[in-house]
Amino acid sequence: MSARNRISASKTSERVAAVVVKWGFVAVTVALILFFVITEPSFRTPENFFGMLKFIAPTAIAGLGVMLAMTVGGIDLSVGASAGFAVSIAAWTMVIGNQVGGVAVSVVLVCGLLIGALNAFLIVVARIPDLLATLTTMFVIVGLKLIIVDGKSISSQMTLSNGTTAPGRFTADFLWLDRGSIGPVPVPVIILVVITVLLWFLLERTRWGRALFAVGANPEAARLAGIRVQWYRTIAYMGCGLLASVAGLLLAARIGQGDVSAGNSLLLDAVAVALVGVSVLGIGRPNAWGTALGAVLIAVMVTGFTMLGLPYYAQDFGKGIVLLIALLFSFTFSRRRTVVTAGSTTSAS
Amino acid sequence: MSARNRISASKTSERVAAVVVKWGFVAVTVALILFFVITEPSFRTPENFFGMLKFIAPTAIAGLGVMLAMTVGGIDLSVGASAGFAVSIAAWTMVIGNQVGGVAVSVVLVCGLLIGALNAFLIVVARIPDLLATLTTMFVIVGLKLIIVDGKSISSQMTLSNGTTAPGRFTADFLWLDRGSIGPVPVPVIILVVITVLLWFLLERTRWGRALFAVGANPEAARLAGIRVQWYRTIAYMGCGLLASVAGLLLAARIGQGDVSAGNSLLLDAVAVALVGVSVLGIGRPNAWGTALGAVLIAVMVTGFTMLGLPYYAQDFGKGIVLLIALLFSFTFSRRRTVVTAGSTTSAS
Amino acid sequence: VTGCAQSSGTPAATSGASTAPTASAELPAPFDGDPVTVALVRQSGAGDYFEAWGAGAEAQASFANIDLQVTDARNDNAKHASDLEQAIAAKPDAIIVDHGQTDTIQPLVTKAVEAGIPVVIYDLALTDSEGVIVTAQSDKSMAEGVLEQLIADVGEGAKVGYVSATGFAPLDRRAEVWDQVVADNGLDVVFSTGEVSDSTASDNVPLVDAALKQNPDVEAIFAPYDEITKGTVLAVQQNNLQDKVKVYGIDISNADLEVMNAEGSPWVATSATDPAAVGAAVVRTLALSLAGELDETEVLFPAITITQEFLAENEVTNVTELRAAEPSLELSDVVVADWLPAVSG
Amino acid sequence: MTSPSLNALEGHGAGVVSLAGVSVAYGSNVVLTDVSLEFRPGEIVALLGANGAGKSTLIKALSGANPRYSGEIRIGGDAVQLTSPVQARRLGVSAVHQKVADGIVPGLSVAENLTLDDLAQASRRPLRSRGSAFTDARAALETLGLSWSDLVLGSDAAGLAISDAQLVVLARALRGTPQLLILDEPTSALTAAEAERLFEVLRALRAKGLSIIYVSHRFGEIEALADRVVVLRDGRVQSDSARPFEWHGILHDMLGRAAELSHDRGAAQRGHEVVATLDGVTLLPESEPVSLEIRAGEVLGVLGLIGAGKTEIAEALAGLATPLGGSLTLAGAPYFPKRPGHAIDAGVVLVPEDRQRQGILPGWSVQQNVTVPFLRSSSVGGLLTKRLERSRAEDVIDTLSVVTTGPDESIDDLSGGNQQKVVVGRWLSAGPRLALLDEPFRGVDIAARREIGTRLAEIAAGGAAAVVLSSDVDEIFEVADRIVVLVAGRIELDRYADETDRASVIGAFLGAAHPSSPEGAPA
Ligand SMILES: Nc1ncnc2c1ncn2[C@@H]1O[C@H](COP(=O)(O)OP(=O)(O)OP(=O)(O)O)[C@@H](O)[C@H]1O
Ligand SMILES: Nc1ncnc2c1ncn2[C@@H]1O[C@H](COP(=O)(O)OP(=O)(O)OP(=O)(O)O)[C@@H](O)[C@H]1O
Ligand SMILES: [Mg+2]
Ligand SMILES: [Mg+2]
Repeated sequence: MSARNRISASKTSERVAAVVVKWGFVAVTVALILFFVITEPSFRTPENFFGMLKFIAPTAIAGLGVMLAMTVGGIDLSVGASAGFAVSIAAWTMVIGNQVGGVAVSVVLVCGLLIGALNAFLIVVARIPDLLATLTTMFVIVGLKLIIVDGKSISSQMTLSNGTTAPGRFTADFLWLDRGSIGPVPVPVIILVVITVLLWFLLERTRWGRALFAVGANPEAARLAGIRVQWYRTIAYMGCGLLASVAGLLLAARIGQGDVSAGNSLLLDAVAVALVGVSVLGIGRPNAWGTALGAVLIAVMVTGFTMLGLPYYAQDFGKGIVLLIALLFSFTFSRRRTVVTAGSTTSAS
Repeated sequence: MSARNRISASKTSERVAAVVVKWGFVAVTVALILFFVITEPSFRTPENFFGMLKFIAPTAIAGLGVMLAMTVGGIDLSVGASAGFAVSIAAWTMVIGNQVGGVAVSVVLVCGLLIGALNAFLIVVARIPDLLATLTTMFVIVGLKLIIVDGKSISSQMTLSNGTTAPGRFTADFLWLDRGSIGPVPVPVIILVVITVLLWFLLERTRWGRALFAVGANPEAARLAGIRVQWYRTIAYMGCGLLASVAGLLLAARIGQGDVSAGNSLLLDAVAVALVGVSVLGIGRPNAWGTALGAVLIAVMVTGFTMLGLPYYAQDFGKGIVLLIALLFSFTFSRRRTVVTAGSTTSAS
Repeated sequence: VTGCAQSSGTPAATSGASTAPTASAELPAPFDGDPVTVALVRQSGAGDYFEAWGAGAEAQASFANIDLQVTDARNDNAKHASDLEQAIAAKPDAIIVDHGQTDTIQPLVTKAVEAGIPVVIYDLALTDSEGVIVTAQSDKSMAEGVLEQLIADVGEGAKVGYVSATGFAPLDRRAEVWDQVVADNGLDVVFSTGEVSDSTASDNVPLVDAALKQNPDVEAIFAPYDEITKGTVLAVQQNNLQDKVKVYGIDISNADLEVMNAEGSPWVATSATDPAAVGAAVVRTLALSLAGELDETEVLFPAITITQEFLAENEVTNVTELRAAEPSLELSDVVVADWLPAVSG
Repeated sequence: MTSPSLNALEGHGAGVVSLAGVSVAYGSNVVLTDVSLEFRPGEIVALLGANGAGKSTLIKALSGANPRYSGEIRIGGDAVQLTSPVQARRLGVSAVHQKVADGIVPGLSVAENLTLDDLAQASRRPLRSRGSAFTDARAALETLGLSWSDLVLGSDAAGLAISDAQLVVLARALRGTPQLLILDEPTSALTAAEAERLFEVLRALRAKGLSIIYVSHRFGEIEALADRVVVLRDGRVQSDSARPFEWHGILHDMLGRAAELSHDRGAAQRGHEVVATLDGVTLLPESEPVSLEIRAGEVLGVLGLIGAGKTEIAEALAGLATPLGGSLTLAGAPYFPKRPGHAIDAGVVLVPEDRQRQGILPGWSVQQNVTVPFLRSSSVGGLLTKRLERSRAEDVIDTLSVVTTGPDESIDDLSGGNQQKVVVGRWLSAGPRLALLDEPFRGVDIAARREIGTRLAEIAAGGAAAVVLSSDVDEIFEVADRIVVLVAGRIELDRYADETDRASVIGAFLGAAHPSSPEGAPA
């Protein structure tokens, strides 16, 4: 048993630093929430609380997708495009294809998996670096979507190229995805929570989750340990595509038509949220709760700043500054590398 | 040389593969140019040739900035924001501050260096991972710009808050940055070529360039080799900020007013161009000519597709497909895996 | 609220400072007590047009003792829906919805009306506007006005180009007028291009540039959105075609006026409302309705066509001067009351 | 040379692993040619060969890590095509590869790293509880006689010192009781005591009927452990001999020329001029200050266990870290190197202990790896000069006989030992005033070790000082004129090599560390 264990010898100051790193980001979020709760009466209503979560749910879900790609050491820049694709495809299926919501959901989810598979193919088989591969997919998917819908937003009663009126419309069951609620909890919030819990469980509690991390942290070690590296990377990108299309479904249900510009603004926020998730809670690797928390912070800022009456551009600035403070807590005040000497001496002798 | 040294005797097949990897991307570009030259008479005029280069110059220059950040193993997501900041600041200096073009250029370049220094500070001193740090800077800079200009485009003759009319305007010397030409060659093209040559020379021929790459390849080994790692990373980010602001100057001179939306769409193209640059010519690391060539490919595609009469959304698709083909040549058919280090997501701990 | 102080640089407030109108009567109920809370739910507040529109609305609101709670979806329709939903949940005294997609906003407007909240919409097409006050600047009249000028300038059967994008409601409405005019006058459309992006003005330059290289003989270009118009003008100048090609745009701002007035500018005519005046008029419509003094349920703000010559003759270089030269832009006799003069301009 | 294949016909019994005509090529470069061998149960086979001979390549083929081999591999009589590490392990072949970094997943806990294979096993329950991982991890450590606290098991494996990381990888390989265990230089990152413990484990496994392939450049270990010695040279089996080993012949087979196993350095040189001093320097947080004189004209060997503070001495002098207390001098003047550049400018160079992390620029050519610390002297007015770069690189390749296609080959394609030669060679090529070498012999073959030793002696003779820091007694005796033994940040002994003997050095070295240790000196 080693006596030279630096972890056990950590000083109080180090422990304080560790607490700051672990909870600093959470503290910033809580402080901001408290501030708005005190200054803005309309902030503290339950409607607002669920409203914020509902508003951020698509971003958070897309962010969770990016997070999944990050577990295997990659990133996915096509999530915004995939979500936008989902919006148009859902609209196309229901409005022009005259199908019910369930069919639209299935079609969209399959498309999401296919986009994920395309990314995986480019990265795993064609060996194109993830940033480049997913950037390319982004262009292709956006272009494909616009070609499919002729660059137009699909709405009910629109005139088709053959002069007839589109037969279908967004069905009520589909719109329920956004407008429904179970008790006081809106459906998108429930979906977000379920996905977060599932991903947390998958990543932290199952061997598949640990294998995903192993692939991301050291693919060669994972390969030598017999983990099917390529398979796990494929799964991660397909999962990411699936989550992006779920985000798109929620957007489609919210917008109620096949808005061509939907999803455009999703990418940067989704990536930001996933990156922030890495640092939140001092975990230092992609994780589900951190990502969700990062999304909540953005929602709180956007809502709170709006209530304060700040113009949109001051909100950008505020977002940057708050992000900065949170990052300073997570990185700058954290100790450098922890050295563990597990015990180079043997115990038996 | 020792007798025990191995001899390399590469087979023909390997040599063919190497040629494909080295020239595949160039071949795609040339093929595309030839196609347009043959099908579109107006494509083959010298005006169009210089026009394309002129149009892509800001993107290419910002891409060269990203490339510089990539040499030290980082990335810069704030280039678009920095360029936009430069546009507004240039307009502010001339129109509201009533200064001449030279002053505006100096102010803008200093701002670019300061933004670069901010990025460097966050990454080097505050130890925030580059993707996160530059994303934060992006938000802060965009917000700051809009606060400075009250969210408005600055144009000459605009009425100021005190009821007077703005005293200045974009001066002719400043506009010369876009509208001037030396012989048949427009000024932006000259600036682009000069910057490309300088960067190529710096990176490939001088010891400072080698040191930058060493920092990117293995910072710890570079530090032990006596290279001032933090210093070189600072330099790279400041250089990137400077180049982004040069891109912004060209945009400002082109638009001729302080368009608030300028620069917004620069980021993705700049990153794409820098990433593509890594793979072009089979070099496998960030490089100046590859980046410039990537930019030219984008210009050729946009111009050619427009002449073919494709709507803008079909162009996105085309861009994606051509990019894909080029990437397949560079990565999939290459024997060795190219290492693209573009941004770390997790902390050093 | 705070935006008011910061918007002092806008033409609206400046004019307010110079020709400060005063009310000739006390504010009636409900404006005579605590501030009336109104949610202004905007699809976008970015860009010169929307900036000025918002500033006008704010100026008028503070005059009428209205606390304007502004949300800006930044062209994200999903956020627009969320904003409206949250606005309804906050139970304000009234809601103004600025722009938006029909299918997105319709159910929420219905919800608001059912919740008893007065709703005013601006430039938004509803399928069911029962109980809603509709205001609009008429895209149709704007496009018709400027295209009339185009036909007058180049005649029937001319070679023309079109730079716009699809998928954006106002642009789609202008496109309908364009298609009609093309058909009626036998125009020869030699190219159609254009896009709306995060940097619309500069991103359209290469597209139009390529189109012009291919069709240098085009006589007129219709670019029905000022950001696109600016990009088009740059491309024309870049090809040295400003003497041969005329550009027709829509909308007006200080920045646009600078471009139109520039030496040899090809931008010969535009059709416009004064966004600040319109923003203020929308707020006035709401105020009159809350005070029970509004009779109509639909208010349209007329557009005027402005030509380069008009600007030169009247030496107009910015929006303030334009307003002076063309007072009808100020909408000073549209939806006003003795207690509620037009404040924006 | 004795031929073991007399028993080949009996080799159809269970547990025999045999290779017939196995070849491996990287691209067009054939590095393993027609290798035929047999490994029987209850046998430890030492695989020897110079750096770049193809040992690791052979092991990768045999363990499924490189499926692109030609020829036949039989396990227990059945011909198999090895396609992946999992499959190899299922067939009873388990390997510990040369690069420890290839075996550790940072970000996962130490316990998870110990049980990493479970992640790939479909038979395992998908749910991972912390408790069961810890139990499994403890069981794995038990095979090496180790017992680590939960705190250590639960912490991030990224923080493991290299020797502990090596133990993790070893413990993992021993799980699930393989038939054939392959160890590629397992002791290069272990201390003598840990190595000795490993040997006991290996002997016990042999008694249980395992066959073991053991790669090492340390002949003492092989003499103590192996039943057979197989020598590879240039990718071919050169000889295959049983006990008693005839070392002279084995060395000749390895190197293609005569060489001696033991190396007589002759009289220890005594330097006089003091180059650098440590004055009251505190090496470790809780240790007393030490003082040390480093003299020109002699090679100083600092011997100490891992954690004794050797690296701290080197880092202080090379400007990597400021010592906790005390001061330094160089050439009689106070010396405060704030960063490695200062030290290099002052003629103080350091060969770092972790080649992969601190030494090599991956993806770069041999030449660029050689010149990276000397960019200024390789350039004229900032412009890099190809000629200067090339001559320096060729110089390094020649003096240390680096096996490579030339200065332009990627460093990644060199064998481990040759990479180490490049790193050592580049630092010595500068004509330093003080050369510090932290564990410089990791993975280098006997010939290269001699060459490095000779270079150090030359450097010392040329009026400079050389310091070798090592945890291996043999290495220290081979190169050092003067020996300093460091224990827990304290100097326990400081003698010229010819004024002391192995017994007292080992006594100082181990005695203080294990006051009650029953173990003898490592072989
Ligand atoms: N990935 C690779 N690509 C090309 N050549 C390689 C590659 N890996 C190894 N080689 C070459 O194969 C030869 C054998 O290497 P190998 O690693 O098997 O040597 P080794 O006997 O294990 O040496 P050491 O004692 O230094 O570990 C070397 O010449 C090496 O340069
Ligand atoms: N008191 C200590 N507590 C915990 N860890 C320690 C302590 N002293 C040293 N270490 C760690 O042990 C490792 C080796 O220590 P150090 O570098 O001082 O030893 P060394 O004698 O150079 O050993 P070697 O170079 O053989 O690893 C380092 O990672 C160091 O940080
Ligand atoms: Mg080896
Ligand atoms: Mg050490």
